[in-house]
Amino acid sequence: MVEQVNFNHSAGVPIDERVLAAMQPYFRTYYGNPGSVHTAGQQSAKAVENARIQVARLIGADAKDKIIFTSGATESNNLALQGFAYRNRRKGNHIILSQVEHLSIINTVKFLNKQGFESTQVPVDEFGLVNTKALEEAITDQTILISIQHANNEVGTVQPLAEIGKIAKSAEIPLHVDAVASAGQIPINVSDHGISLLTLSSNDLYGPKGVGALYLEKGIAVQTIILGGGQEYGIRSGSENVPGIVGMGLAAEIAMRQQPEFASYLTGLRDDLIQGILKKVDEAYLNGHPTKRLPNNANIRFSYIEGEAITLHLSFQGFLVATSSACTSKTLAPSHCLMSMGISEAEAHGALQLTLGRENTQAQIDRFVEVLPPIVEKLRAMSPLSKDVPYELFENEEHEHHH
Amino acid sequence: MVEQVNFNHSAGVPIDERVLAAMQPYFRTYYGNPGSVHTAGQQSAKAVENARIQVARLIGADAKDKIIFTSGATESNNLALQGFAYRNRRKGNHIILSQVEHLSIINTVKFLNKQGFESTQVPVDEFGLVNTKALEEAITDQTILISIQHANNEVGTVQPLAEIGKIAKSAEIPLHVDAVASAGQIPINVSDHGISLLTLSSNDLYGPKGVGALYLEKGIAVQTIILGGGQEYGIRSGSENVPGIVGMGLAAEIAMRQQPEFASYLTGLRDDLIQGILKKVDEAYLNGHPTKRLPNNANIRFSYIEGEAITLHLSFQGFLVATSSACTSKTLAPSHCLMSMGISEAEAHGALQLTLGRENTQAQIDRFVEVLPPIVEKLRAMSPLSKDVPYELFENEEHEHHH
Amino acid sequence: MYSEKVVEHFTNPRNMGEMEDADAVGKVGNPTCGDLIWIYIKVKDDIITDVKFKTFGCAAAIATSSMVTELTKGKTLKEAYQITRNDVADNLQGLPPIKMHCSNLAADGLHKAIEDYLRKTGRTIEDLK
Amino acid sequence: MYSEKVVEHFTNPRNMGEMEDADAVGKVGNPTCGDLIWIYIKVKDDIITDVKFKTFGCAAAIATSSMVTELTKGKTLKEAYQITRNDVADNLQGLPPIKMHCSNLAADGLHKAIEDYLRKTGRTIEDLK
Ligand SMILES: Cc1ncc(COP(=O)(O)O)c(C=O)c1O
Ligand SMILES: Cc1ncc(COP(=O)(O)O)c(C=O)c1O
Repeated sequence: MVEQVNFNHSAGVPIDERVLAAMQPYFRTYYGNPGSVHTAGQQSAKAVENARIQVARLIGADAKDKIIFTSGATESNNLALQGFAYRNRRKGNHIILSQVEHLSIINTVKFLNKQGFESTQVPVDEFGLVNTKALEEAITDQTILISIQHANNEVGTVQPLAEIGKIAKSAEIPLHVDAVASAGQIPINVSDHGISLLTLSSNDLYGPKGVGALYLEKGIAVQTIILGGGQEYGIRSGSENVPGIVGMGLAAEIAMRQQPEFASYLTGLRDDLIQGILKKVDEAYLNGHPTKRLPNNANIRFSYIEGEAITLHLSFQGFLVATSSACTSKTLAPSHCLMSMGISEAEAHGALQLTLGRENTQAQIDRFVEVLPPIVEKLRAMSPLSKDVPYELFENEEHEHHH
Repeated sequence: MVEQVNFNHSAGVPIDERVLAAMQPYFRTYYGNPGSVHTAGQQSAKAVENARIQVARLIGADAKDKIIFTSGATESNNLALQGFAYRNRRKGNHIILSQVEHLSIINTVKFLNKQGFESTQVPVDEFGLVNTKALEEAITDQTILISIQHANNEVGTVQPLAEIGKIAKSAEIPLHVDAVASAGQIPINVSDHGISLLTLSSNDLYGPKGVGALYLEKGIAVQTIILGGGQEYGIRSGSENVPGIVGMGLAAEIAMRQQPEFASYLTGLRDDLIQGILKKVDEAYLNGHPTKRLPNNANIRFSYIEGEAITLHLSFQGFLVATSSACTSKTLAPSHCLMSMGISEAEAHGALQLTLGRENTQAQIDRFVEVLPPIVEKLRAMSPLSKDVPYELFENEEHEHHH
Repeated sequence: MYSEKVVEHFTNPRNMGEMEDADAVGKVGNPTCGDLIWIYIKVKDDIITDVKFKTFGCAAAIATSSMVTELTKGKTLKEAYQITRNDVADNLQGLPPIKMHCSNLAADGLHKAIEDYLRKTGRTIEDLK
Repeated sequence: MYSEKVVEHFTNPRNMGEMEDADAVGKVGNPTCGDLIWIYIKVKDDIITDVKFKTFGCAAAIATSSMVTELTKGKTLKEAYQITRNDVADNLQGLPPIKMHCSNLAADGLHKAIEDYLRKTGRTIEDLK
């Protein structure tokens, strides 16, 4: 069998070996409940508090701020948005987000819209950068929260957080940042950027799945959405996932310590990957920003062909990659992210999302750049589309409506 | 150092070795996202579906029913109650629960009360058994859900689910059952007992922490409380915690296969523990039902002394136990469970909650029964209370009010 | 997720490519997920003597295109017109549920091609009865 | 959770037990969490010559009781009356926050015992000034 190579780290990351080792004792030896008063419980409580500090350090949080452990980034985003909205309803009912947020933001805000909250999705430019002028203009006296991601997991674009933070600060509106895709990849500091709430995912830091965190600046109150025994400062109930939390803590520490090293390694691989593909394949284009992008992200679209088909061919060659094609999404809708960058549906179809990881090698990049062009060629030979026969010819006209 | 003995399994359980071994490959080798179309993703998806079947089998669920994986029992209870209430608001606004439910039920219902839902807490008798006549009488034409636990984690009482199920069925009201304490200890079958929703915790099955499940009978709809990418049938979003889910699946399978064996072993230990203590210590009383109780639970109260103090002395002897004493709870309130069984605050103070596990041995039971009496004696010598000086003398009268 | 048969047709699609001298062509697409399928046919004495496809779409779209051409060749127009989406899916050992209505368009393409041919020869489907 | 000092006083409480010939006794309790603390004192020339306690409560309640008796012995009534809850907690190397207001009653018990003694001797706290 051919070597399996993962270029799809935004979907899942192998735990760091050191992290997994650190978790092991908490499964069968130190399995106490941090809520118990006896020694075993207190050992667990200490381990959880240590992890809290490790996570706080990664994002430059203060001891007075809170790190709430959750079951993952999706829950953190829900707690941030639902929790903040419900708790601060008196102050206003308007939430600002960007068009390129993750579904756990977009769908949560849609849900809040049904509960009487208003929202504005700030547009992005062709590179996926939030239009900060539009952001400023979107602010009303009803605005209670701004939620903008640090970086986009799909196209890799890094937002101008400093500027966004200033806008939020001068309007005195708390800023929530989804830092799932960026944490550990590029530096982030909540106090530098005026961030009041911040979402983290453990697995994206090479920690275990099933754990996440929400940073809450001192003074920021959210309504709890999961009630019970009052764990996590009473904000998130449920017996603590101690091994998971310990793992996330160490993952955060490693991510902080080794971030520059990982970033420069991955940036090198990423640039070779992008350059290699663009040089070898015609009518291939980089999605996202050319320079303001995550060190591990390459998103490239290929005209006239569809991403799932490319993906499947690549998997026969051992490469695991993702596509922004509608064909692989549950809703069969094209990527909302690419759409909002003004990329046509047809072009969005042919987008490959390549997210590299620490364990990827130069040899893997080189092999990918060899393997990809014949696949693109094969699929283009099969496609009715070409420069002379663009997709747009068939839109509306030839399509049957089955739904 | 003295051998550490855990008699506090209701707070935390060591993962079964086999379960931990089965989880390992999913951390670093099969770490794909079940939502990905490529092979690695599909491996994960298969593992998750296999776990779903293992969990379904434990509770006799049908292939047409749904098992939703969550982050734990607290979330499952919240999803069951909040999710069902919001989704079925049109049908009515009344929820019935028992007085002895876990805080993740009680506090969630209190929260729903603030959203305009009404609720009735059905009382229990001195043994903690739900008053089924009161349950029947509590049903109104506004009642949309009945939530009664299978067994109580604190005092071990097992509810007459068959009877409760019949009442719910004949009133055509869906029944939610919190089976966290009972699953794997005693048999449970959703179709035998007319259960429409059921909560499970992985760790209580000797699976990993940070995972739980909610069973939903075919046709039962709940509103999602954590929104995002639409995982878990669109009911619970968030990237799946694959190692955790795999672990819970195997834990459920083992729990089903070995339940009779474990139950008879634990019942033996439990009875020796209860008999040993009651024989050796005066004015010690069993809390909960003498026969309708979990195989692993002994809850005993000691007059005139306080549980945390007993607990701490026991911990010096290596025994990790819990107490129902208010002194160890975050709210400093006495156990709502013991209170609703008509036990006085003072007596509730002196309650030890002993929950045994598969790894406990007869020798540990024997040593406990040796070690405990002198501790009780020492604390009683220190206490101002006695048969002649009951606590009630001082209530209201001597107490200062500091709050 | 995909059956072996789907993977096989996806990897080695039959009758792929344009047909310069096609007697008729059927072009269909799915606006939801964006697939496009073109089916070219060559007809002699109301028998389909050759068939080719061009497809823009996912593996399921490609495999169903390939399969429908296999099922079609040598059939009469009438027989070919009776090939359904389910026939195509069944011959591929099934399709993932989500793909059943989105990428399973090849039979439609074939039907359109036959309709195109009939139109060109001044007939309707009823005339095939 | 508890400091070494708390554990030490909990394990080996000083001056524990009833005092048959006490000159005064202070009984306090906390209705929230249910602790009861009794402080017995023996007084000579307004100096506390002996002190004992009986306590129903958690480790913190026991340790603070023990500590307050240690801090008290040999002190004048006036000095003893100035011992605060914080003094007790500090001498125990601190208490867990949640225990600070719930089980830290021993100073109150001492104060009550002194008040009891003053009442019995026909005086008030002001008379100690
Ligand atoms: C930017 C961003 N936010 C949130 C999430 C949600 O993370 P999870 O599915 O782990 O809950 C993701 C997942 O990919 C993400 O990329
Ligand atoms: C009966 C019962 N239900 C629910 C829960 C909540 O479980 P968790 O804290 O694991 O979410 C518990 C926890 O002890 C329990 O005993």
